[in-house]
Amino acid sequence: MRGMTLIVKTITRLIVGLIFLYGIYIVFHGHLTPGGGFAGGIIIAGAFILLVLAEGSEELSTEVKKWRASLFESLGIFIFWLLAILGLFTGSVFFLNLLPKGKEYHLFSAGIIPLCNIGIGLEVAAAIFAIFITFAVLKLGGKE
Amino acid sequence: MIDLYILLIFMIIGAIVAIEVKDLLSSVVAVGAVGLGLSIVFLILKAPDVAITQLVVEILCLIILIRATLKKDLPFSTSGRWVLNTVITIGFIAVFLIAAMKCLRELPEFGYPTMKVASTYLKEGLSETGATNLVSSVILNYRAYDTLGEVTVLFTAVMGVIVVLRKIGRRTREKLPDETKVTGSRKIEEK
Amino acid sequence: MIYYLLCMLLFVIGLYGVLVKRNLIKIIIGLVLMEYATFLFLALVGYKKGGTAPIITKGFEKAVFVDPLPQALVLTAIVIGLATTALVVSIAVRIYQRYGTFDVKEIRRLKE
Amino acid sequence: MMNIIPLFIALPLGAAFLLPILGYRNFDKQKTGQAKRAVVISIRRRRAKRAVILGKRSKKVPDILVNLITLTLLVLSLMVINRELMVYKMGGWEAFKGIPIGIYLVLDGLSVLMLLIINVVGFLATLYSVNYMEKYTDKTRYYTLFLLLIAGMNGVVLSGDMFNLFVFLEVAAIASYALVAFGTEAEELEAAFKYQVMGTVASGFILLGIALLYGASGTLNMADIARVISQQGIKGMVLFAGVLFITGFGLKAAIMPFHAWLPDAHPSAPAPISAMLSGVLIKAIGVYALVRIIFNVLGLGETKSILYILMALGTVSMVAGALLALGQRDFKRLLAYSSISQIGYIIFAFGLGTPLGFLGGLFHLLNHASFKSLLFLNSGAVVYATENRDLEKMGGLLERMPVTGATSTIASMSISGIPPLSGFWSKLIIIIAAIQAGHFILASVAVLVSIITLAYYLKVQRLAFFGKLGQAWKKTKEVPGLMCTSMIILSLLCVGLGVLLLPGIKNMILDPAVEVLKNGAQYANLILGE
Repeated sequence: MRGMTLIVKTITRLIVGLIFLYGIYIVFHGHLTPGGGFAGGIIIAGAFILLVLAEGSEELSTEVKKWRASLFESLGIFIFWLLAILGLFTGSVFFLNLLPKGKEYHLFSAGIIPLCNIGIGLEVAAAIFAIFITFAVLKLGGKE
Repeated sequence: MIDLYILLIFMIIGAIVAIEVKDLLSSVVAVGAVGLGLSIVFLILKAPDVAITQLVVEILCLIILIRATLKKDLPFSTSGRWVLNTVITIGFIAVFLIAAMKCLRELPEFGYPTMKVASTYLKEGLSETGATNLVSSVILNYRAYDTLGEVTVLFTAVMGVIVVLRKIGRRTREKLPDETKVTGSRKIEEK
Repeated sequence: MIYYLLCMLLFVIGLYGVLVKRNLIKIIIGLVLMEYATFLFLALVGYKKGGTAPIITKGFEKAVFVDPLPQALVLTAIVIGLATTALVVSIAVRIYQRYGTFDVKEIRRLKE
Repeated sequence: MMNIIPLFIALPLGAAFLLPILGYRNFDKQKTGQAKRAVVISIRRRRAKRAVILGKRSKKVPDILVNLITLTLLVLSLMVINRELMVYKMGGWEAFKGIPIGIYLVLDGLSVLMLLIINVVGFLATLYSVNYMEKYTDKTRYYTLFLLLIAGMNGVVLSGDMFNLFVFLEVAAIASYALVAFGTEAEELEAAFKYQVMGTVASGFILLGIALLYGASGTLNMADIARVISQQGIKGMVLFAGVLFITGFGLKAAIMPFHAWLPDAHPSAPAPISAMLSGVLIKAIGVYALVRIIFNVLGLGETKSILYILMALGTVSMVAGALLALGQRDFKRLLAYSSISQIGYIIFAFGLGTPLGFLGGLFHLLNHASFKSLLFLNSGAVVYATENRDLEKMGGLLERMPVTGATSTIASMSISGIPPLSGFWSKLIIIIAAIQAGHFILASVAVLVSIITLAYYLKVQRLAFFGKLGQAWKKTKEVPGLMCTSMIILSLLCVGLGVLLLPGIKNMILDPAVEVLKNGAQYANLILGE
């Protein structure tokens, strides 16, 4: 995929950080406001996708990118899985919300919910980016 | 709720356009319109979480679909429909709609859900989970196991996409790259 | 009742696209429309008249809320739908690479 | 003891999430190894070399890890045989005023039977894959998808919640779509596309049915839905949802009018996956889920119209599958059509609605898993050794491949119902049950189909393994040891499964499963308490 014009590139560089921050905000406040791991993760992935679309994918070593996205995806989902079986290790049930609930309406509350959101956010962002980059490097030729 | 009617009819028209229009790119764009309409419907139905997710997922779906259809020699969708097939399908659909109409009468009236389980979530949710976003408390606490499954589905799909789109799938005797060719054929001989 | 019926109509339009159209992308679009209809149905089932979004704000703890459970289900179903769409598009793209077309009539085995 | 239940899902999932990280290590080492060799600093070069060597050695790690995991699952599933009904409340959410608010996992007789089938065949298929999958690239991702498939199926059979069942059904289904397309040849891609379109339509129907039930009852727990349905008469809704579920799960199980994807999809997959799909998947996410929902949740076990629909669908797929199989030349395609026919037997037996019918259906389900997966593994072995699937071009392979030939003969005899083997007993029970229920014509149809089955398997044996050895196959050799091992174990199962009907053993595995179906809507009271 080729990159776009200078105007697009400049503006992209300006706003991509803001989009990224917004995604992180959505992920972290999932238990207080609408949003959460999924929406936030996709927004974070959107920041990267915008970057690739504007700059073009030829200069990137996409093979490495793909593997790295896949790695982060595995890590994110592994975090979530660990949180799930944490309950088993402490001798009770799967998916127990074992952290203290904290004070209502505060960022650090609701036990493992924010942590789960972070794991999901990482997984979803990496997953969406992996899907995108795999499609982006593909050459849509005619018959082989 | 007149706005809901308008949006639903807009979505149905969009769907018909998406199915019937010849140009593939236009049809993908029409699907995008339906998806964005759906996102607004979710807002009207007081589901902001779902609306946000639908919005971002819709954009992503569009990117993927447009990537698939963007090609200079765009093949126009041929309408090669056979009369018999269409008649059978429409007959089936008519039967389906009539049966659905009968059964939908037994649903509680629109706007008055039964909320057998959900009333517990509403009453106890904040004190039991500590999350003020009740949807979040449902997906990550009461039904967190579903969410594990959902994340797994996404993970599976990414694995699937990478697997399906890799360059060489099968090691046949001819297609082997040079260095593995030697070992590969040796392996076959050993057996 | 009418809302439910309109929603069923959307489902049926998607089904029609899948069964009758002879183009891979059109078939995928039909699938996407069917998914949308089921999401919509779930959201409609959970709506409560006069309710607000199920997010508690200070001072409004006792407000009337809509049903949060179908919303959670729709969230899950949306992500599943995205996953399905991504995979099916990747297969379609790969078929396009082999045959240079999305038309079912040109593709040997998909002819019925 | 209770904590065994989530392990069935957590173990394969954890391993599946871990495998790509291991794969990344290999990739990283190779990449840096190649890149840094250009840099002349000697220390780095040495390290890079070592990294490459390490990378080669750690290629075996996924093989060992995956086999260990599936072996553990097999042991776990043997441990849960003959236990009391267990209900596992996810996250420790107890019922609130008698209404279950969390997700329940339920382990009863029927789930135990399905767990056994899934994990036995799963273990043998992974054992077989170690050598077989050398023919394909990207083995690590193959294992990941395989484990996800197993986790999805375990999740489906253990779930006690409608929506949760749907989610895990999708995990298994999406993994299977990707696995069918694993070779990325034209034929495989087309089959996978057709399979996925049909599968997604089926999922749409199922989700719509679940949404309807939620709208009517306000709950998602299967037991709770069953209770609501028996308390308030929502007849029309239940029938409509029943038809939706029969369409949806019928598509997943490839019952006759919905079978179009199966003869393409099953032969296209790699052989161990064909064995999993035909032997297990269509039963776990098709037949099992259908039977569980129709009989236990919707309580339609007494409704004549639904039973007649099931019987009609079963008979049609039984007959048509067998007739279509008769005309096939492709080894794997013939097996796929035969699967449709045998699934027809199972659905027919459940449609009878009598305890003996349930027994026959469940026993045939178990047997079919053993011999059909064995036959697919055999066909894989033949393809592995000869790169050929056309029956007419084979011949006399028994001479060169004694293990494959012998095991496939056993499986063929079992599937066509030759007396001492397990297939005979299950067919006998189904036919007796049909006569008992007064369906003489259908019983004779079942006998007739059995004879046709014998005919086409005789054809397979005659063309492929007996007769004169073809000129091209003089140098063919038997497949490697691990592949032979899993085929031999499966053939022993084919011979020995008849044991399950002996009085002492029958009430350990088969009777509890029949009991579950016989209880029908009583299911609710067993799980929620009176």
